[in-house]
Amino acid sequence: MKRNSVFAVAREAMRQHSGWRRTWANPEPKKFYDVIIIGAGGHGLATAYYLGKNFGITNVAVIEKGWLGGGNTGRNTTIIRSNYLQDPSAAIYEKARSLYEDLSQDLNYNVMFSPRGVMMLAQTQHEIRGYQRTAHANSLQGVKTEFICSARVKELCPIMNIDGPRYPVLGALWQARGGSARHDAVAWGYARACSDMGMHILQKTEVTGISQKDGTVTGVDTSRGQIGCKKLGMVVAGHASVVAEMAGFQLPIESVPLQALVSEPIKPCMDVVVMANTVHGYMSQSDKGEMVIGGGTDAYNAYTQRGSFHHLEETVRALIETFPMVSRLKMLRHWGGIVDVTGDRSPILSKTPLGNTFINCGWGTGGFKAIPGSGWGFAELMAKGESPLTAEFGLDRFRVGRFIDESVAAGVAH
Amino acid sequence: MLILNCPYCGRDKDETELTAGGEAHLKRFGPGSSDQDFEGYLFGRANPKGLHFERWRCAAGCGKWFHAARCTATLEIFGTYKAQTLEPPQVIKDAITAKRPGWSWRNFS
Amino acid sequence: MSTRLANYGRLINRAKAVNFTFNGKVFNGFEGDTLAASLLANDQMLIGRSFKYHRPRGVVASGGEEPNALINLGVEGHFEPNARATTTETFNGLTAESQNHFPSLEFDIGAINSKLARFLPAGFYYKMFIHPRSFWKHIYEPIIRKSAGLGKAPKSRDADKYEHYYHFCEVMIVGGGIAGLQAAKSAAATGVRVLLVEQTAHWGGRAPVDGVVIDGMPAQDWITVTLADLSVRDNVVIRNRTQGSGVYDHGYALAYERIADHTPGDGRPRHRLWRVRCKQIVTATGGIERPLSFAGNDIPGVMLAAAVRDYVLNYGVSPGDRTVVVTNNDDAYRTALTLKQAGLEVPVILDARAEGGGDLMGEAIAAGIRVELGRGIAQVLGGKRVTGLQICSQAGEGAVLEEIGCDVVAMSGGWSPVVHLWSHCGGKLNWDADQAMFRPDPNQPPLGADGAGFVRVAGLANGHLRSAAIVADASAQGFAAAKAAGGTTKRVVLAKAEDFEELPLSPVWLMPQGASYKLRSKAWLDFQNDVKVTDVQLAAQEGFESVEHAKRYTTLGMATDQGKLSNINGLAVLSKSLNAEIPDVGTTTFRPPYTAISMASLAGEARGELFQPIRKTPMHDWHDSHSAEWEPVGGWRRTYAYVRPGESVDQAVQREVTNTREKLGLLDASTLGKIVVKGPDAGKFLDMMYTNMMSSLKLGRCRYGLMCSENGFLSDDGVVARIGDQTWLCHTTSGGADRIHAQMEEWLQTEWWDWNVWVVNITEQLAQVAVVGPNARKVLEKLGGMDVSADALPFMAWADGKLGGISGRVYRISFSGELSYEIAIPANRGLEFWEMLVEAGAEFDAMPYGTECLHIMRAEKGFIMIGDETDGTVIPQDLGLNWAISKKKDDFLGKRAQERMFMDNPDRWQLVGLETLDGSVLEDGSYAIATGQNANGQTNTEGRVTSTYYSPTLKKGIAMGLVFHGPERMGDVLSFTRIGAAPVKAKIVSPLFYDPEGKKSNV
Amino acid sequence: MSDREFQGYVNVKQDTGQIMFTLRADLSSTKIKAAMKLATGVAVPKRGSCQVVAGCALAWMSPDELLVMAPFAQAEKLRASLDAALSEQHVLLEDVSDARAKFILSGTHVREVLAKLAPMDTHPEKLPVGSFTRTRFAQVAGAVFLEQDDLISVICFRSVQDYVYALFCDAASYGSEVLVRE
Ligand SMILES: Cc1cc2nc3c(=O)[nH]c(=O)nc-3n(C[C@H](O)[C@H](O)[C@H](O)COP(=O)(O)OP(=O)(O)OC[C@H]3O[C@@H](n4cnc5c(N)ncnc54)[C@H](O)[C@@H]3O)c2cc1C
Ligand SMILES: NC(=O)c1ccc[n+]([C@@H]2O[C@H](COP(=O)([O-])OP(=O)(O)OC[C@H]3O[C@@H](n4cnc5c(N)ncnc54)[C@H](O)[C@@H]3O)[C@@H](O)[C@H]2O)c1
Ligand SMILES: Cc1cc2nc3c(=O)[nH]c(=O)nc-3n(C[C@H](O)[C@H](O)[C@H](O)COP(=O)(O)O)c2cc1C
Ligand SMILES: [Zn+2]
Repeated sequence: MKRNSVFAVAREAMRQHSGWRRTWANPEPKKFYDVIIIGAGGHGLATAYYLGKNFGITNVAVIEKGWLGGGNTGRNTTIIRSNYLQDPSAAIYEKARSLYEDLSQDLNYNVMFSPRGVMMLAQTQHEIRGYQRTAHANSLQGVKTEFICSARVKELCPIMNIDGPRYPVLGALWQARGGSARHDAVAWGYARACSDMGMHILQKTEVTGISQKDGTVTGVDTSRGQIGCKKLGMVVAGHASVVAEMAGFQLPIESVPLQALVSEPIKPCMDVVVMANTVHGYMSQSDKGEMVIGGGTDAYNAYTQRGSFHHLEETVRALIETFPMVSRLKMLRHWGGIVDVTGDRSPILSKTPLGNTFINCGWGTGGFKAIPGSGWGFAELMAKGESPLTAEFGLDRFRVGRFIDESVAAGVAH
Repeated sequence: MLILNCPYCGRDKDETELTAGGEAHLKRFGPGSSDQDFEGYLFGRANPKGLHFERWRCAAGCGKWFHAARCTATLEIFGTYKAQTLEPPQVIKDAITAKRPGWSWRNFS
Repeated sequence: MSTRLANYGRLINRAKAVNFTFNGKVFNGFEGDTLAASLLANDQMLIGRSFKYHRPRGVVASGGEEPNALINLGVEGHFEPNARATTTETFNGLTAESQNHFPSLEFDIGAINSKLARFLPAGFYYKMFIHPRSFWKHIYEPIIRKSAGLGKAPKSRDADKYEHYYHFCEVMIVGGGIAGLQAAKSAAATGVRVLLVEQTAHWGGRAPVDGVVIDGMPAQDWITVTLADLSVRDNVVIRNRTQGSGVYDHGYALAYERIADHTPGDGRPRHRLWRVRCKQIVTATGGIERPLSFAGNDIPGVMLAAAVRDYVLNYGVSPGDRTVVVTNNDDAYRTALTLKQAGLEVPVILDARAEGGGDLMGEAIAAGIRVELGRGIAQVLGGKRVTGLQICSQAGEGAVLEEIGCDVVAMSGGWSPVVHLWSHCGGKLNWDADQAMFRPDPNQPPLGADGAGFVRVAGLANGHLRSAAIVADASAQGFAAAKAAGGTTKRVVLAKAEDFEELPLSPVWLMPQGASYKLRSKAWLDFQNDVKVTDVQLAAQEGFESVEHAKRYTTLGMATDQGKLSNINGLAVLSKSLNAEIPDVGTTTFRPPYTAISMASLAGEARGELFQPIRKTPMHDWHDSHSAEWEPVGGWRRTYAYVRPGESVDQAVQREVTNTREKLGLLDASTLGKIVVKGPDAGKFLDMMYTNMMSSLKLGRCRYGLMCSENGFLSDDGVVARIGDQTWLCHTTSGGADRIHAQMEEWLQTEWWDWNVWVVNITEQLAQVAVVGPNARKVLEKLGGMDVSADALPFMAWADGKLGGISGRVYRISFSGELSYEIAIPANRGLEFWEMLVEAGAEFDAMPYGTECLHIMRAEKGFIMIGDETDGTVIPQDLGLNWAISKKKDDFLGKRAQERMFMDNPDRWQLVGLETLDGSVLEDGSYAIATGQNANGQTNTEGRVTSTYYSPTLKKGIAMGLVFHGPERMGDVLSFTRIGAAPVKAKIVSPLFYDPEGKKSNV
Repeated sequence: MSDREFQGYVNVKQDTGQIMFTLRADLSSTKIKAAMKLATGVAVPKRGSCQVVAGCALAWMSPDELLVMAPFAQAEKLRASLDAALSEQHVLLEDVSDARAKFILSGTHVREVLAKLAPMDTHPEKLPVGSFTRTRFAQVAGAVFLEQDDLISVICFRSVQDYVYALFCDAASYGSEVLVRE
């Protein structure tokens, strides 16, 4: 594969860009792979990438029913942060965040990781205490965060209304090296790198069944025929329960729509990512100028990638209260994804009741930021049977009562 | 934006007047039950892509809990019924069969 | 030059001139103009700059599909960026500014990007700026970000008002063209309720400009008659300036009414968002004309053919003196004929079809217009304005046959039905190869609650191009919708329309067919986002084969027009590159809103005062007028502290604590949840709800109780009083009342429905005041009316009676460790009672106190607080509350959960008191540092602070926390984190810091 | 509570002259029905409606809940007769007069003002005079009683009465007429 660089672009500019090759191959499926990953979202692709890069496992297929990156990876609000409260979460999200720092170089593909800073507003006494607690926890977890005062909030984000009157901003948890990235490019960059290693990304190929022998997986049925494998990773987010059922087990997961919207593009006016959990809305400005806005999930199961309209109304009213200028903008487009929410709102990276079969799901409303770390840890789990990054995220926790509950820090988890 | 008919007050209720309550017909397991049963009760969820039975409360309304048979993929409603039952009533089952012959959900079919 | 004609202008009122400014210059127009029409009338063709290359941009369309003519509209509280000049009605005093240029519209430095275009192909970001790493953050990204966006960011607060409206009907019809009007007529005749919305200020759509005749009348007359007919019907609601914005599940639809955009400041709401619920929707949304892809098609002066016609006929504006028409279909001939009739020059019609068109072509030739068949445009000439063009053969590679001068190019690539609303909720499309368009597939409609289709499409939107077919289709669709929605009449209302015979178009996706790379790299698809034919081809070459990938890689169709002009052409280029059929490549997903709608309309009335309800206690206003520092608690506002002049909030809190401990404090406790539980099975029920045994509580007595979730975690606490043989009153936390009440109802309705228990939430019926401190009894005795002595009313008892003439219930309970009474009185007398206490208490040094004082006092006593000591992961056992967990009961909510391995575990952190060695206050949320690190390199911990305060009573920092094996480690010293400072040492002590024997409360 | 009034294109007025009781009881029981009729002189209303006799109103809240409303003057007498009539039954009767606030909307366009805030079909055929229903006004729960075609009473919780009053005043303000039915 041709290396990307400014020189490559300049050279190609002189010959009508005729030298650019495919970003990833479009191969025919083989009969058998050492590892099959179901789901070519960010997590599936990153898993495949680190299987190859860290463990030399390259006879891998990533099977995708639609177009790669078209699931939640392609429709999220791209907030990246690692200021989580609980140790296991902080570990995997910080691993991810630190990998994001060098991802463009590692993949030779600009994923536009933009550490512009993420702030989570404290608008009640309770939130102040929650975020201060997180700041303390982070200081021991190797995660750089700080609790900042409202004057500093205003300085970092001048368009914000910090005076209330309803919910004056009392301070914020600030992670300066949090930010965002170009979501599609993350999927494309990983896909390109996987394809380079000879892995197969099989798009428009739906897994419809899972075959097993003596309690161990042997392969998958797909819309393009049967494909065998030694090990299987299920990384299908909103469809986790559907695929798990093919393998004969049930998950502590509910699939619900989560929505986002963008405004029309305006000149830069906001350099940071802001999450306001009391009023429930969050916003950042993309490199193109739209305000990217998200809010809450639907309360009932659905697989529609749409969601109910009133959530958008709630989100927008919250944002107008927080950023009065939003009132005079227009909503350009809104859309939804299907997020996989677990019983304790934390992800599952685990062995399963089926032999040689692993599952990575439950990232719910907040897994984009985790993609590199999750891929790293899950690849290790699949290759070696265990990983310190994933150890606490096993399915067993729901049976024994060992939850990883992040909601305690007054937070939503985007 | 769902609209469901509340079987108690008889009104068509907008989704924003209702509270969703998750999967219906879960059996409660208390002290003495196995870890597995208890885990299933608290966390194991059918979460199907298709026909589902779920609980709703007529929150900004008569306040009553009721059940709905709904498709999670098309959002079609097959019927709503009162919550004081361990199993969907036959009329609901028939209504589903008319549209989705051969259906099954957990132990019901 | 573009100018106002002396004739024509069916939509303008020449008697009413209006003045407006553009970039500071004063222009005039007429009432009824759109801003685009007014600007063109003043020869202002250049209106803005494109997104990426800052290319000059002028008006290309005449409606909501406009990608180019976007402006900063209005000032201050009425400012709006990215307003479309084509859908902005001109009014007196309007101010507009062009966007996305520096320093000026005419001279824009950013236009250098255009010169660099070849270095900035689709996806160039992804391939560049990779090395060195730090350059991205510090150099590249800031530059990219700086050039982002189009309109200015608004600065002032919105000065307008907005509202919502819920509308119910059987049939909603979107689009007020002849199809929509006819569908409405047909549906209305069945008697069902019909809502008809039209986004523009005018009815009738394209028909009047296209010379259609219906029922023997000119279209305009038919429209007038039809509207009159509809307006008098009770069952019809019609609205113009109202866009059908989105179609959602179960017959929900949004309509966006722009009430006062053209009359700002007249006191009416600016926008109204209609939240429609209907049984059937008919979308009669017409069509959008397609541009053609030829080099230079983005130069100002290149316009859609129908738009050129609209400007002439609707507004009496001629976009130019010499217009070349380029087309692949008959409809554009109408434009040539119109221009000719208006006395303007049409040097040539270039028809890409080798065989040409039908009757309309004949008319054009008869009118003396030169028609060239099989011809196209090699390249348009000009910079900020068209100056001419080069003609080539459509079949060739662009060899120039002739150069011709002109100032407008009217292009038409055929029509695409507006299928957006059909598609929003899942309606599928068919490819109609003959007409080269996507049309709704009637067999795959969006499905409603009953599983049947609930959207139908009528007219041009349904793929019918000829008026006869359009009105026939509309009659049928309107009728079918009404029938499906319960309409009863059997009569279909028919109409008959006539227009010219037309020959089919011949699809042209690239002009000329074999255009060279150089030409293709100047052939625009997405005018706003600067996506050219070569960009889509590059995407295909690089493997972005899915149309969704190509969209995201090139940004095609992601601009403010959402690809209304560009998508179909881009899609065709993509399919060609992939050697695939157009329907196999498919479209991108259509998402609401149809065109952008104001954020403010989404919020509706919920702004300012009405942003969210504030729950107020009966004494709220008193607190407000006594300098309460507010704290939001579960929808309520509670007083955090009453800050006196010259005091800091902290000082106020200290004062309140000391005064309450030493003298007398008054707390408004009205927000406390109060739930009455009654019935033969009420005791049994409460034994399930609480971890304690409540059935055994004696009449007249109170007991502190705990509630857990089924998952075992502590969720609420409060005092329960037995107030009757079968009746209990449960107090909950302020934030918990509604939740606990709902949970009780839920268990009773869905699990134990055979138990005889009634529950009523009486939280708001009662005001509650805590009278706390050594002087508490004195002040109550002063009020008089009942015996509140220790004998008559011992600790943890309650009694009914009168105090100061007001009936109430008095509880001897204490959350502060002081002598304390909580008194519940009817809410309507709450304020009176409170003021009475303040007055009577004056001689005992009564002072009101707030929540922070309450928190400190309870912490001094080691009482837990839900939300501080608990966070959803804590079980009562962690907090040393085993005494409140009944061992006798077989079952209660959370019992089974607490038996699981990780709950029934001695290693769980447990509640202790903490005291720093130096008396300082531990930081909120601080963690106790243990030795070593875990497998992920994180420092180990052995506990954390749950509450921490400076105790004015003990004059030092006190804290509570959860610590590994804490209660067994009394006296151990731990090291606690501080932010930005070295850890601090604290000793494990009993959490009972103050009056451990409880002597003060039990007097 | 205050007596406040706003004149817009619909009039909004607070009504503080009412007492209210909540009754939890099985409304399908004939004993309960008889007892209520005896105590109040009003028949237990049908689902979704409210019955008024001589100023005393019984409103259907749910299959096991009634709202009893009467003028202040009748408070003590009514309470006594209710207690007496229901003493043998498994019921829960609570005074909620202070927990609720009531507003009266009057004018030709009352339904329209209601429709700005409540997600329900206010067409006279769907919500005839005599209807009583619980719903939502913007962000809070409430109840609606269609007393007459041009007179609606709305009931909400006491703590949010200022919000609800402001909501209706805003919706009724001149200039914001929708006039779907003129
Ligand atoms: C609106 C929205 C906003 C969000 N905002 C944020 C945010 O700001 N920050 C953040 O960190 N996270 C955010 N998230 C969450 C984040 O998007 C997800 O957690 C993350 O993208 C999940 O990635 P994934 O690879 O697991 O799943 P996906 O990207 O969904 O990939 C799963 C893939 O599996 C495929 N698949 C499913 N079933 C099958 C089958 N049977 N056969 C083959 N393939 C199959 C799907 O087609 C899909 O491509 C947001 C999510 C949404 C919806
Ligand atoms: N012969 C041809 O090639 C050709 C091509 C195009 C148009 N036409 C003519 O156009 C007319 C088509 O009639 P029609 O009624 O189907 O379409 P129309 O375009 O005349 O009317 C559609 C109406 O819907 C409105 N609309 C569109 N989207 C809307 C939305 N989301 N919300 C509210 N309003 C919306 C438009 O403003 C327009 O007034 C006929 O007169 C036909 O002759 C002919
Ligand atoms: C971070 C982000 C920014 C986006 N910006 C735009 C935008 O500028 N214009 C646009 O049309 N869509 C934008 N979208 C939305 C996409 O067009 C699309 O709706 C979304 O990826 C979901 O896909 P779908 O609508 O095809 O289902 C954006 C999406 C994301 C996640
Ligand atoms: Zn109901």
